[in-house]
Amino acid sequence: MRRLISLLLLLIVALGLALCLSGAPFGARGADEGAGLAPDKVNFGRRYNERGLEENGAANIVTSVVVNYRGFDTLGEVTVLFIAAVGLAAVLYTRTGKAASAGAEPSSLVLFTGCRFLFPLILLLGAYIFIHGHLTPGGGFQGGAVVASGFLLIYLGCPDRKLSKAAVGAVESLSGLAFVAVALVGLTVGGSFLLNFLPKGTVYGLLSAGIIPLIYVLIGFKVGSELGGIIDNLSGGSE
Amino acid sequence: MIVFQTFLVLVMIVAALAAARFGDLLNAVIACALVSLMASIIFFFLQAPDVAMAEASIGAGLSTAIFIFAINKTVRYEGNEKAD
Amino acid sequence: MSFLSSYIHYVGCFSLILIGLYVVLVKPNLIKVIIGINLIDTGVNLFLIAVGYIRAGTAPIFSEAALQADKMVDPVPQALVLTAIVIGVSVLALALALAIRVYGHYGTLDLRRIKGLRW
Amino acid sequence: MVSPVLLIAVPLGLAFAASLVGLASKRLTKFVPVVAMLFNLVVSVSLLPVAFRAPIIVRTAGWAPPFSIHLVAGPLGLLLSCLIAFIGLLVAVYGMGYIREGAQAKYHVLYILILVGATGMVLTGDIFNLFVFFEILCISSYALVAYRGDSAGAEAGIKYLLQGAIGSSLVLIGIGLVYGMFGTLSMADIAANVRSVSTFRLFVSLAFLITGFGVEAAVFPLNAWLPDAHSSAPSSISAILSGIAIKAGVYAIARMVYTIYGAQSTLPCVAVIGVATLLVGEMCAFNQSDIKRLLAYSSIGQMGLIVFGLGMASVIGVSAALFVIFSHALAKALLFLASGYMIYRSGSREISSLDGMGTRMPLTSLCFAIGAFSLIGLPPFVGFASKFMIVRAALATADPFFVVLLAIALVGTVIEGAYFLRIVQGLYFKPTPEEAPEEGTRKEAPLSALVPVGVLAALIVAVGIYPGLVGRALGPAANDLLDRDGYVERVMGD
Repeated sequence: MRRLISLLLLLIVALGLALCLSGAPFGARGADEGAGLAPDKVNFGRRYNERGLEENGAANIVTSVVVNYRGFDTLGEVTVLFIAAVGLAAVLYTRTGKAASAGAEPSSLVLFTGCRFLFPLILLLGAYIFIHGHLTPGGGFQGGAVVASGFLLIYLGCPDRKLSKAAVGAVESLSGLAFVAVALVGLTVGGSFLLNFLPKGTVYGLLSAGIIPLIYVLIGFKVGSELGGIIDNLSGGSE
Repeated sequence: MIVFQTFLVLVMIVAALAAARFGDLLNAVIACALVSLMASIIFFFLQAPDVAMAEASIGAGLSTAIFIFAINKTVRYEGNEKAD
Repeated sequence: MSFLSSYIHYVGCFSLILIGLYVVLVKPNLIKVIIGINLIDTGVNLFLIAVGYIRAGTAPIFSEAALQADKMVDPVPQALVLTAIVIGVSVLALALALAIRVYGHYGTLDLRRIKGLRW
Repeated sequence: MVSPVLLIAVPLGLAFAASLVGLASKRLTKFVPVVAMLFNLVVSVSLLPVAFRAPIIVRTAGWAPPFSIHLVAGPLGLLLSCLIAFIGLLVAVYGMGYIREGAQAKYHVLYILILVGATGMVLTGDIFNLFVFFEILCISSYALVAYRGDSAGAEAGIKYLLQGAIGSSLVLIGIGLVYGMFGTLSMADIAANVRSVSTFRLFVSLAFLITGFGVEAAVFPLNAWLPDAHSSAPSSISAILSGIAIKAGVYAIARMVYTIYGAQSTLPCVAVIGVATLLVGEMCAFNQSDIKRLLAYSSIGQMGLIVFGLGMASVIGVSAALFVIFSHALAKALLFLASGYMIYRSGSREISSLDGMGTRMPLTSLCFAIGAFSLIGLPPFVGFASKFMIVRAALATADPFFVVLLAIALVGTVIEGAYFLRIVQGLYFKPTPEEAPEEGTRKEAPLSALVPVGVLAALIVAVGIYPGLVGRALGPAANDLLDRDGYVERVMGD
């Protein structure tokens, strides 16, 4: 019965979507066809593509959108991740906080050495990704995730090494505070939250695009430490 | 090119069905990672390299790890119960 | 062929969403349900990106002078999807933490047997 | 003039700072939410007169609307943000003493963030930004419902999370469809262009958005999570969830239906859903023996009343709905806060165990009774004024359809009266149960609980006697919601 109702529900949803999209062929707003999904209206995407480079000086328009035009969303987004990290720790909180590493068996020498060798390289890669976020694909989120996967590797390869919870918490709080502070500087300098108040520099240069690389590096630190904290919380304290 | 993309989409759908079917949760999670990986390649073909990188590192990498930690702490098989 | 090039991505993303919804509605196992939610998330992300695609477009990144702005795909859905991916992984992590907690209390992940709360 | 963006940025910064403070000194963290909410209250109140003259449009990143996210601090947004900050401040004071177990520093951080999410939702003028703040609100409430880590909390948390996650996915699909149709995400810009798209496509996207936000707003078929979540959370969090979180969901739906889509034709349907929600909520509440579950079901009933008021689509109807939002937020926060310590005292959530509480905790019981009377709608409490306004609005439509619905809604109110009066009778006129611990001794709740409860009770009485204190602000706020052309003009003309 429950299965039948579910399938019926799914069918209705699918039908509605199919009908809705039947007039909207994929990728129609191309150069070869005039009309499409969003004909001659104010279109965010087109404007950002046309003006983004001169307005923000970042070669990667997606970065420009993420950090500047829709930077407020991004602030909310790192907050969501922050909530997940804090909430996870609150949900999995146990009063005793028993040491989990007692039962962990040491990994083999090859794995241990390999991890120790790879870990700095992964961190380097992550840092490269978020520092070059305004020039190449990638940025704070991707770089942060790479950094977190480095922590994951350490957790798997060297179980006796633990992330310091205090250090992780300090990094995520400080980078979050710095994000808000940079945004507020924009408010005081130019009267607008998240204003790109620094000089734009030359396009394609590493030091270009004003506050965008600065904020993306902060996001990288924040995302890396939060995801690292999530991994640490979920993996530790097993029964 | 569209043929290749169609192939990717089909693999993705099959992997999603597999993730829905498998009784062994570990296999289901791996199938789920395959879905994310295929989605990431499709993102790349749709000219969204930023999203492709994020999906590959977060969707296919970290989510899978988080899932495996959770399965490690609970049960591995769908119908299986802890006998206590 | 033109049907394929027009619709294949929509077919893919809505198959994912529907499979995910099916798993959420029908499967009793908690981790399986969370897998379903993960599938829905991936499908929704694919849908958003497909909305912003332009046929024969280029990535919205100026890497060489020859690139034209009007040939680039829409960057906004990509920014939205970056946000959505991160939100998805946050929900996922919290859901699994709660699942671990539930398992600790009830010794099972079967939603039909987790019924401490009934009116 | 301070910028309204500070209402979001400063508490957010304080939340980040709070976990840093928590590393240094565990005792200091509990003051951070109080500081944050005090700041929000002061700023919102000081901005209120300005916003009543003309809405404050805040640009982010310096670009004019619609080309970046903008906040629209209109009368409605600021009024709700005042309410959020006020309830948030009182509950934060309550939480300082009430939360004694678990990871306390994390509780306070999450507590600030849940309010930041609600504030952001009512202030933003961008549909995806609304979704992001909605997620902030939802995810922090999932974590807080399960905060105590007991079996009921974890179960309620995971059920809430699963339904909420599906809801957010639906919202995201809706946003994708909207972006595909209009190429824009600014609410005003969408509202200006909404007539250029076929009705069917509009309907599908609106259906996705309403269903998604409806999960959080707990309208009738989507409210399965609410009784579990509201009753299993710590009492302070129940107060916030009932008083504020579900209101934010309703606000999102109202914004979609009125301001963005202007979909007046769906409204009779909305009114019917509202009345159905009301009846289901009140009838389930009548059968409860668990006090917090009863309060949770009663919240569903009151949500039905709010949705009914919104469904009337007249200025007076929407004003009445806003008044119910206000009165219910005060009364339900008061009831949850008072019942928190009564449960703590009696050691059980059964209603029968609260018998004779009137002699054991006289002040708390008095406040509880005031809250209950206000919810029933007895004069001279604020609930009476708000319910009376709903009645007036329904009669003013002069439409037999709404009058019949109103009659059904009043039946629901009678049921509500029955169960609340039963509880109050138990509080005062029944002897203390024999097995109660420390029977008969008088011991009040601590000061950190009595002050918020007392302030709420005083406000309920004060506004009940002079409804004009709030009533004058409601008309412009309702206009803010209903006047689409004005909204578009003010945002885009900036």
